[in-house]
Amino acid sequence: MFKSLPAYTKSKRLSVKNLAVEKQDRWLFQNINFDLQPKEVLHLEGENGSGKTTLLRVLCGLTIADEGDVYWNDVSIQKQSYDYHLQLSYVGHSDGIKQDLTVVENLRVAMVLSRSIYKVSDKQILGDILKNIGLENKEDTLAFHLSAGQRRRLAFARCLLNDSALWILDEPLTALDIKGIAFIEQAIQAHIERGGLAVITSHQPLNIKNVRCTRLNLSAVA
Amino acid sequence: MIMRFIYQLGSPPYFYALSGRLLPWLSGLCFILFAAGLYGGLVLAPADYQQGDSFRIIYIHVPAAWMSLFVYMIMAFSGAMALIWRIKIAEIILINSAHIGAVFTFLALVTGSIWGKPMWGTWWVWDARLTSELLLLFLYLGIIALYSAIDDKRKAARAVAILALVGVVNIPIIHYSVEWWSTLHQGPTVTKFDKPSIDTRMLIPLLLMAFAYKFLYAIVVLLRARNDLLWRERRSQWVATLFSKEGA
Amino acid sequence: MLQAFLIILQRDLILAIRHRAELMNPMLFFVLVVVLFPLGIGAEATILERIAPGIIWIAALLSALLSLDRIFRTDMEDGSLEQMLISAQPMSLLILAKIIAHWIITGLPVVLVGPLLALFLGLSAEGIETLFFTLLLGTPVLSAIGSVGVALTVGLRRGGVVLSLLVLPLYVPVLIFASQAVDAAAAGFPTAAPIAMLSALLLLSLSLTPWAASAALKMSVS
Amino acid sequence: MEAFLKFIDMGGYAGYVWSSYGLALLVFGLSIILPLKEKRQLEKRIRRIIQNEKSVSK
Repeated sequence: MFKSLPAYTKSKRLSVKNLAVEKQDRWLFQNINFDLQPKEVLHLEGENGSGKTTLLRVLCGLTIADEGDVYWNDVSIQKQSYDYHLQLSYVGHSDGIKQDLTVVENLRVAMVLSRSIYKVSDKQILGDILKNIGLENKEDTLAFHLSAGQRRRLAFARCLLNDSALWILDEPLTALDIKGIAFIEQAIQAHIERGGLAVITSHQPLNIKNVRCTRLNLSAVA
Repeated sequence: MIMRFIYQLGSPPYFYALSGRLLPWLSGLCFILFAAGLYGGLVLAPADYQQGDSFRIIYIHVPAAWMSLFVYMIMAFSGAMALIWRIKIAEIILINSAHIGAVFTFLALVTGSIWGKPMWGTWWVWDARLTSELLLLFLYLGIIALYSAIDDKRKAARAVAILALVGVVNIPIIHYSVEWWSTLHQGPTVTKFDKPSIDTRMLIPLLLMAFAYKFLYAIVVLLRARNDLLWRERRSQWVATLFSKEGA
Repeated sequence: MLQAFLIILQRDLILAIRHRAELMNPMLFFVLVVVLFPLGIGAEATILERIAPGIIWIAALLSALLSLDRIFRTDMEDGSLEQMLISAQPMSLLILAKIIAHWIITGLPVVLVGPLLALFLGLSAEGIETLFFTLLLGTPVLSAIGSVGVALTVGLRRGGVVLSLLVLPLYVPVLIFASQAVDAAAAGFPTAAPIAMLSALLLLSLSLTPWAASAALKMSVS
Repeated sequence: MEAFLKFIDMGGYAGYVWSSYGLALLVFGLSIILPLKEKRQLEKRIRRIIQNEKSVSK
């Protein structure tokens, strides 16, 4: 499935200038600068509490930085939140899965919210996606009955629903078995090869080949 | 030009310095206004021909009632500024107005009730003005409660700004509904201030007191805002230089 | 956009139906509060008839207040709210859907049961008819105004008391216009004015509160 | 003296009038004094913070 997809048409630069966030009256991080081009991965590192999740949320526009700003193709994301969110897929710490909805219902909500390129009623696509994330034959299972790893993969499926050029992933590999990890690494690889951008936090090393991967260690910056 | 002034005012060190220079003048003016207003109201103004000397409560009650609304308007206005332009000073003025606003509202309520006792014979009448004032007090208390419930003070300021704006849309509606409710139930109530013509000797002290209250409000807000600002910016350079200049 | 509105509405209704036990609670609470009044005041028919509109409306306010939390609380906890905020759909529209879903779940039962309880309190036929209309117009306002209150307090550990302090004063106009309309109807007076005011409140709150709630949620989530 | 007593008596409404004015004095006084007191404490705390940071940087 990954091989056949065409390159992204709307890949742009994600840049960050002088970003600083204050928490409880002290700087969580200061002076964060980077410039992420298409086909690049930014791997955020740092100890627990160094502000990785906060930085990701700032990149999503969920948290507003105390200083500095985030730019999508040199325009502040605050000024183009609609266009930016159309290009963004975010898998956060809490996975945004409703336990009391079935797998398909969860996917449908996600599709509508992200203005998916696929039709909600297109059973074939839904089947393909489920097969990809290893949840075939689980369409009508409540998310409550899924294992932690399966739920994580379901959350990750949001990245595949839309032609979003920017993936922001918070610890995408936790709770996954070897097969799951391999799948997500493949998906990221394909995403990057199509000209996508990704910002990832992960305690485990990511096994992605032939990709320019910048590392940013927040503990070092603090 | 005005925008530039607002932005300049929005810078904490500038605001701190300016307010420090303004405070003595404000205090002096406030004191003079209070002295004149009180003398005029308690001594010069003649007793009311119906209410006797009890009408002198007007000089405490009415300006407090005016201020209770005025302060809320200021809060809503600075709330809008804080949300739209993210001006720190607007946030600070908004939050530090809440307590003194609640104090004015409380004062208006209690003095209204004290005044009601000789006039109506009971401490509390479900009169439209008093009831609206009571609800306004709850709006103020809600703002204070919300602000103190949120730990992150910048977040709390934004929450309070939104709440103040929601409140300001609601105040006229609440006021109108209460007015309507009270006329339905009690017929026309004893309206205290709708005299056909109030004696100028009575009116002038009232206006003086109203101005004195406004200055008092400004003083209290500035005092509180300066404290707030100092604490928020305690790690900044300008606070450090301020304290080293004092040499203590 | 309509699709987004409908899918959130559908989603919230499905979630409510899957928690059938909880679904009944606000309505039971409503009935219970109404039943308490004759027990506390005495079963004298003239008094009960006189205060029936007030009792039913106060009970409706309290049961709305009790159930408000569910508009956003669970969505906040499982991360669904983040996904809505960064979705490519207007947040205020999604909130409007959630307000309406909340009304269908908690308000509509009250609209249907309220007139029945009024019958037991001895309200006249004209009064009951007007009560039904005021409930129909007024209860959505409760959900709408409440959504702003919840949006402001949803991130707090103990937001319950603060929520009621914020919301109840804002409910006063609804209470006044609605119970006065029923009073007037029971006494044989025209009710056009308060009913018109209630309709105006309904339109105003449905058009303005989603914006305020959306701004408040952005604050709460950050 | 008599005029003064008459003034204090407020035409028989002394209790009402003076309790209103007294309450106003009390709440306004508190509104001014509390921030001033707070300021003194704040200054102490900030001095301590600044001193601490100086000693750390040395």
